[in-house]
Amino acid sequence: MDLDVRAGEVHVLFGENGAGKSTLINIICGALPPSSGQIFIDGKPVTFRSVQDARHAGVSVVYQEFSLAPDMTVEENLFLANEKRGWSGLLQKKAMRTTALQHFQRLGFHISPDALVGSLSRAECQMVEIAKAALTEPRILILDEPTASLTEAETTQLFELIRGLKRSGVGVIYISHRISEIQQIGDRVTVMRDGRHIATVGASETDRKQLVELMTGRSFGGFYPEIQFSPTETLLTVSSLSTVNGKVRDASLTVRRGEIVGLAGLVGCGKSEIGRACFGVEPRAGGAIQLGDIDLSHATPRDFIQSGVAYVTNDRIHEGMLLCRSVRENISLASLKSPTLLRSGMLSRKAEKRESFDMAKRMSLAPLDIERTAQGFSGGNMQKALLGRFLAREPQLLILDEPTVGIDVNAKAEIYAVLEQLVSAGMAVLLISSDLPEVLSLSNRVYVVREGLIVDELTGDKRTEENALSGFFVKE
Amino acid sequence: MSGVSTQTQVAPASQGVSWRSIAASIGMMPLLLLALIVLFGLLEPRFVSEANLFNLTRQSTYLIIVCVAQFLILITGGIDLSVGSNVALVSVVTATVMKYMLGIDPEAVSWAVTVAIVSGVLTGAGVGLFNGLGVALFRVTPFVMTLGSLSIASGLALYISGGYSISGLPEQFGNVLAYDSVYGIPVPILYAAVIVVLTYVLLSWTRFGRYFYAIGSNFKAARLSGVRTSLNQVFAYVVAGTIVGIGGVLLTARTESGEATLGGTDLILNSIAACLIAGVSLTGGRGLLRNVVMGAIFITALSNGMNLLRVNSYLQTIIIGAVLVIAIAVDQMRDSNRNR
Amino acid sequence: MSGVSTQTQVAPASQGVSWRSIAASIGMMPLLLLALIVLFGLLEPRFVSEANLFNLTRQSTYLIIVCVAQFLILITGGIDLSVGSNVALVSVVTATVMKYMLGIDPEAVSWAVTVAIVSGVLTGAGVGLFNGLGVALFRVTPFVMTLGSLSIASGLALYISGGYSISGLPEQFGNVLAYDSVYGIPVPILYAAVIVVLTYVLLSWTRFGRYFYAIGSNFKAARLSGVRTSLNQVFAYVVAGTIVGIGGVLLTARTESGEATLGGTDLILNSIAACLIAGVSLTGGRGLLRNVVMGAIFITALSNGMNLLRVNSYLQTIIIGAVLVIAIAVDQMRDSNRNR
Amino acid sequence: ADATDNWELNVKERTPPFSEKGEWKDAVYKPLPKSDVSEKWNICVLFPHTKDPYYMAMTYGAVTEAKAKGIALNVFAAGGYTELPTQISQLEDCVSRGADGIAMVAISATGLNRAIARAADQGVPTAITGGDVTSDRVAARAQGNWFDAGRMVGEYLMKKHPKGSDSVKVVWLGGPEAPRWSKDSADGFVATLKDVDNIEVVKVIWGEPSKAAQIPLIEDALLAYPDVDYIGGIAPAIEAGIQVLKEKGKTDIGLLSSYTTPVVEAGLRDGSVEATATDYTAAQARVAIDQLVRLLEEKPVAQDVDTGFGIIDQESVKTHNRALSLAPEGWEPYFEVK
Ligand SMILES: Nc1ncnc2c1ncn2[C@@H]1O[C@H](COP(=O)(O)OP(=O)(O)OP(=O)(O)O)[C@@H](O)[C@H]1O
Ligand SMILES: Nc1ncnc2c1ncn2[C@@H]1O[C@H](COP(=O)(O)OP(=O)(O)OP(=O)(O)O)[C@@H](O)[C@H]1O
Ligand SMILES: [Mg+2]
Ligand SMILES: [Mg+2]
Repeated sequence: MDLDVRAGEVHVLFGENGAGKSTLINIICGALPPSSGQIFIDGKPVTFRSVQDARHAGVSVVYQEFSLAPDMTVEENLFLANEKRGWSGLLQKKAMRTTALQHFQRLGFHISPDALVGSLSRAECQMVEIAKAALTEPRILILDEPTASLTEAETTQLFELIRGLKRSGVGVIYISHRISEIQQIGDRVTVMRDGRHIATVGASETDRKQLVELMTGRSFGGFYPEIQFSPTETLLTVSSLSTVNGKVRDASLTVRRGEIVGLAGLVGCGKSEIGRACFGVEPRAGGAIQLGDIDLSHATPRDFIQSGVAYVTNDRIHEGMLLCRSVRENISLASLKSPTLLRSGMLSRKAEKRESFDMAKRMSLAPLDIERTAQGFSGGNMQKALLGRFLAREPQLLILDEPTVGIDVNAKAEIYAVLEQLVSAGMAVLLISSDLPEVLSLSNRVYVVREGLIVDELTGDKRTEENALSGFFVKE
Repeated sequence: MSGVSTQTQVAPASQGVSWRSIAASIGMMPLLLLALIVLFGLLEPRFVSEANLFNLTRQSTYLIIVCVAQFLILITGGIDLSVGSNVALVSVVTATVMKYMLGIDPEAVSWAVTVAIVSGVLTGAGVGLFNGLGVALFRVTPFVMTLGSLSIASGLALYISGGYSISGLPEQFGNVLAYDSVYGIPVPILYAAVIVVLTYVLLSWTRFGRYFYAIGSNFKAARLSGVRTSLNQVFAYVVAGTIVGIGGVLLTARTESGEATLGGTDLILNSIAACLIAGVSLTGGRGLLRNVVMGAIFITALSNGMNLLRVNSYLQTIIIGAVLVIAIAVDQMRDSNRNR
Repeated sequence: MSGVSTQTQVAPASQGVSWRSIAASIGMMPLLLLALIVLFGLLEPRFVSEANLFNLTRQSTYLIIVCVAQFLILITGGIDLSVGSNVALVSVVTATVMKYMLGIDPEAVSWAVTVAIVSGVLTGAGVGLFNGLGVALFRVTPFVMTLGSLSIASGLALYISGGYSISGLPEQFGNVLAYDSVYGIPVPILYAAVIVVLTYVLLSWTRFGRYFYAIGSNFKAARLSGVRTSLNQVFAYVVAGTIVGIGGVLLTARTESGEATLGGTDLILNSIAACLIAGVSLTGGRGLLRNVVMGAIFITALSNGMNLLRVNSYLQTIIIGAVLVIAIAVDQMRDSNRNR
Repeated sequence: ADATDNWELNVKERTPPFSEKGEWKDAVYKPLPKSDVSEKWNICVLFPHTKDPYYMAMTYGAVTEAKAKGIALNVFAAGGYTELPTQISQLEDCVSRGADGIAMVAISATGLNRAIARAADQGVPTAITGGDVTSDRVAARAQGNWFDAGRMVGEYLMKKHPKGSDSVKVVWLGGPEAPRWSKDSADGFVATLKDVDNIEVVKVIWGEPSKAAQIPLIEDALLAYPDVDYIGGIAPAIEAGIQVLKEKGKTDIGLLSSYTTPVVEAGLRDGSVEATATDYTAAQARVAIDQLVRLLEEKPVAQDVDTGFGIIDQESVKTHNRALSLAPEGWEPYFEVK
């Protein structure tokens, strides 16, 4: 694997899930030792035995899996392993506070330094992670999917920051699965596959299609499928829903069989909470939820599952996968009570194996080894397995929260294909996503959410980025 | 980080089985046990004599039973510190009830024994229920909850027994539950075998096993997948408590007296140590029953063998500690080598 | 999450302080301790007598010291089961060295005492180092590692002492470390206070404290942020071991003899219970030193008060267990209410 | 063979042995001389634990007697009073390993009956030297009744404060609540003084039998019962009492121990302890080993021996035969005689 980064450029690393991007990053920053090969900085060979070494050499990283301690405050995390100390070795808390406030101001992030990281949303964590990496004024800044949970506004702000750093001569390595971003910010692109260098190309002279071909090694058709919707009767009816935590206020929406309904909005606008409330996870303060004729306003997640609702979380690590169990068990978990698997009170392990394998195949899981533990799979494949778990129950309504965060184009396309298939079979899908093009292209109708309120509904030709964005922000 | 890296993609149909993956799937426990038996067998031929193996199996039954219970709890991500005092309370209750029944009608021995056994097992289940409710409904961490019930149960056992051992239990009780043999196999081994088999079925062939593993592996995910987490947690603790109850009754039969001191700290620590050495994860979700059984035998055999070799008891303590640490350390290193 | 979200401080600029957030930031521990003192004070006026408060503070010093060590380990996501036998080993080593030195030169009392104290504290640190190396380098889980060293240290203590208490230590030793008073304050309290203050500084005003919390809160993140996790883990265990060593030496001075039975299971369980009741998380990363100190006082006061009230010992056992469970359950409920 | 090989002990012997109706007669127990031992017998000794001076004294008695007789002996510790199952297993292990005889301090009075019977069935005699085992298959007994330990301390008090003199108050620190010995000695003490008007046992306090655990109990007791005149109880409590009283400068409270340890004995010598009962711990073990050897050699044997208790006070400590109760100072414990 070869990679060179020039001062003042944004070098994009691009590749499928599991291509080895994060692993490469971990080697560059000293978290993992290389088996062979060399790293040079300013032409001089360096060896990093620890993250600390790399940091002294000016390498700092925004990790894909955040390097934040949830029980500590934002400020403590910001300065972790980089504390300001006085002559006595004691911490200079005042100085750190001042720096933290200035730093956030410069970055335009609105986060209290005193907040516990554990209480922040994923997006806010992402901001803290970025702020932390930028704090040390690095010479090489590595960003591993920094925008995975950010929406347009934050992303724009981040890009401003990156451009600023570029001007001051910082070399940036940027990893993203969002192709549009690559063209917006990238100078050169290195494509990786199976841990190998495939090609390095200029960002401006390569188009979307070429990139995807380089990445996957095969040609690729249209990215978003053109789904033909033929919605039938209304399945989910949410009226005047509000949640106890105030994140959702007076939300009303409907989802019909045979259509995908999207929820779009800024980070922290409460769209996740709408989805979670529609599954009984988020405590409800008022309003009603109906599935067909059944009233599910007071139902628990279990009731929802039994009435045919499935919810696929946006946090597959913490709320989704049984990491230390096999994929077989992961897929069958929600459907152990189905008559095919349960025979006179006992599990039919043969049937389970068969069903799980079929489902894995249908989701094109890779590798197709259902006895492997889930933690051995890449994020995209975990997502597929998770989706498989709920599809195995053949739900009527599928609630998807950020189903494609952090997964590669290939896997995305496969998931889209599955969605298309499901919808044509008459399933209702509620799709929550921060990836605006994705929601807009996939959904039949899109609700725009702002501060817990549903402010707009976009259908047909009105599903454009301009319309959505105008709904995101309060009109002055 | 277990056995993840074997890249062999075995589809269920394909029958290509690699030695490496077999080794990985067997784990360290059988090898460790084998090594121990070979070592002791060489050092002291009497270790592998029939009489000693007979003793060894019978001695290990009680630890095996308690380990199975501990294992169930560990799978769900909990820990049970109350196994020891649960045994004590069960023992005292069983003996007290038996004496009381015999006091009413000294002739009805079988009846008294039966009622006493049932009360004992129910007592165990009750302690389990108490733990389970605390953990599942009141969200007290298992460590604290079972630490509390450790205290409460042992206080109750002392209170009921007044500190005396309750003796004069009918012979029949000891015979049927501890000293008889069936086809040359001591009965406690049979009981332990039944418990192990039933637990195996529970864990591998019913939904509940899946749910226990799921809860321990990822509690939130289990809940979001429609698993009744609270109910299943309570169930796990009740099953574990029942098993401990059976163990307590069997121990009472073995000692033929109700003892408030039965099941001290050693039982707690040994039951946890046996599970850990068998590769059960303290964070839940991982572990194999058969390895746990071997772990319990390993721990019993270690001290049985050292007794045969006449190792000084102070030295025994030191060696047991060292073996525990070294076994786990080697397993870790093997593991991380494999992951490279 | 925890009731201990005491960390939610108010941003320096904003001066709007709500009662609710104050209550939340204080946490349950002070209230619990206050309630206990008021309750016992009403039931038994002697509880709040000067003499008893004097006793109480001195009795609690040893638990406080051990709790501080336990706390340091819990923060990093570990657990230290070896505190008890570490104390025993330290005690035996201190007394043996002192006797040996006095055997060489019976006149050089101060010298012998000094050397013995240093050896004792170093022994404690050594056990800590052993634990730390096992946990950090060999990746043995803290539970197993300290379970192993519990066994090893207690075997060693018995081996060295031969089961005897090693008495005949010079008066001076007992006086300076246990029985003297400075301005009416018994010296052990002063030592405990020094340890608490130094630990506070370590945790709140040096990098190491942050690293300990970070390691316990998210090990991987700490490593990726450039924290030398292994080094810091070892350091935490060594500091904890040293503190236990000091505690052991002070207890030896208090009993004026080296005892291999010092620090039994009670010390382990009480030290963990005090931390948990103080809101320290078993999974690491969370907890406040001052609450831990209060937790240790609480546990001591509970049994001191019951002793004064002449409560039966088995009832005491039951009550302690119940209080532990109820306190944590109430804290959990309060917490989940708050989170709604 | 050193001087301690020629010991003797005043005991009571019951004839016929083990019989409820048997008659207790005073006797002097003398060991079988080495010349009468024809074979290198192999004896197992089982103790609840070997972690305190009491069991050190037992161990000392057992191993020195074995050495004196030229037989093989092994001491096994179960690990504590909670480890009854372990002790049963150890007994079985001993039999299956081919031990010729077993001497033991039983953890439970009844819990080992079956195992003892099975040993007897295989021709392995068991001698009991503690634990009041109820089995009728026991081959020999050499133990005192712990009830007597409390009783003798009580009687010591009665003698010191005869009827009609000033009334005194005493607390008893009983140690662990479950083992037979601690329970019995507390019962003996309380029962002896129950009907004595001028001596009041204000409370029996239970607790872990370690010095560190007893210190706070005594401190609290001194507050809860500010007017006590005596503290009695297990040796660790008395050792703790020496400490606490010295620190508080209270010289008016007497300390009475229910058994002897080196520290208690030193306390007697320096005046900080008033009196202690002793069960002649070391001698008990020696008697038990001797009984076993006599049984194995088919020599005449006193099978049922009450080794009795004695009271040692500050006067008699100067003259009593220390080796009957305790291991000599500086004795290095060992647990195997080959
Ligand atoms: N500890 C590990 N043990 C075994 N395999 C691992 C380990 N960590 C990563 N891998 C494997 O290495 C490959 C590269 O993973 P890496 O995380 O670098 O991919 P990536 O390109 O960052 O993917 P993504 O886009 O999902 O972030 C994957 O196939 C992954 O399964
Ligand atoms: N467990 C929690 N406790 C308290 N607050 C929370 C919790 N989880 C999330 N929040 C808060 O809820 C807000 C919304 O977070 P969330 O990320 O779910 O929003 P969202 O609308 O789904 O946005 P997106 O999906 O784009 O990330 C955040 O500001 C966060 O602070
Ligand atoms: Mg990655
Ligand atoms: Mg969200």
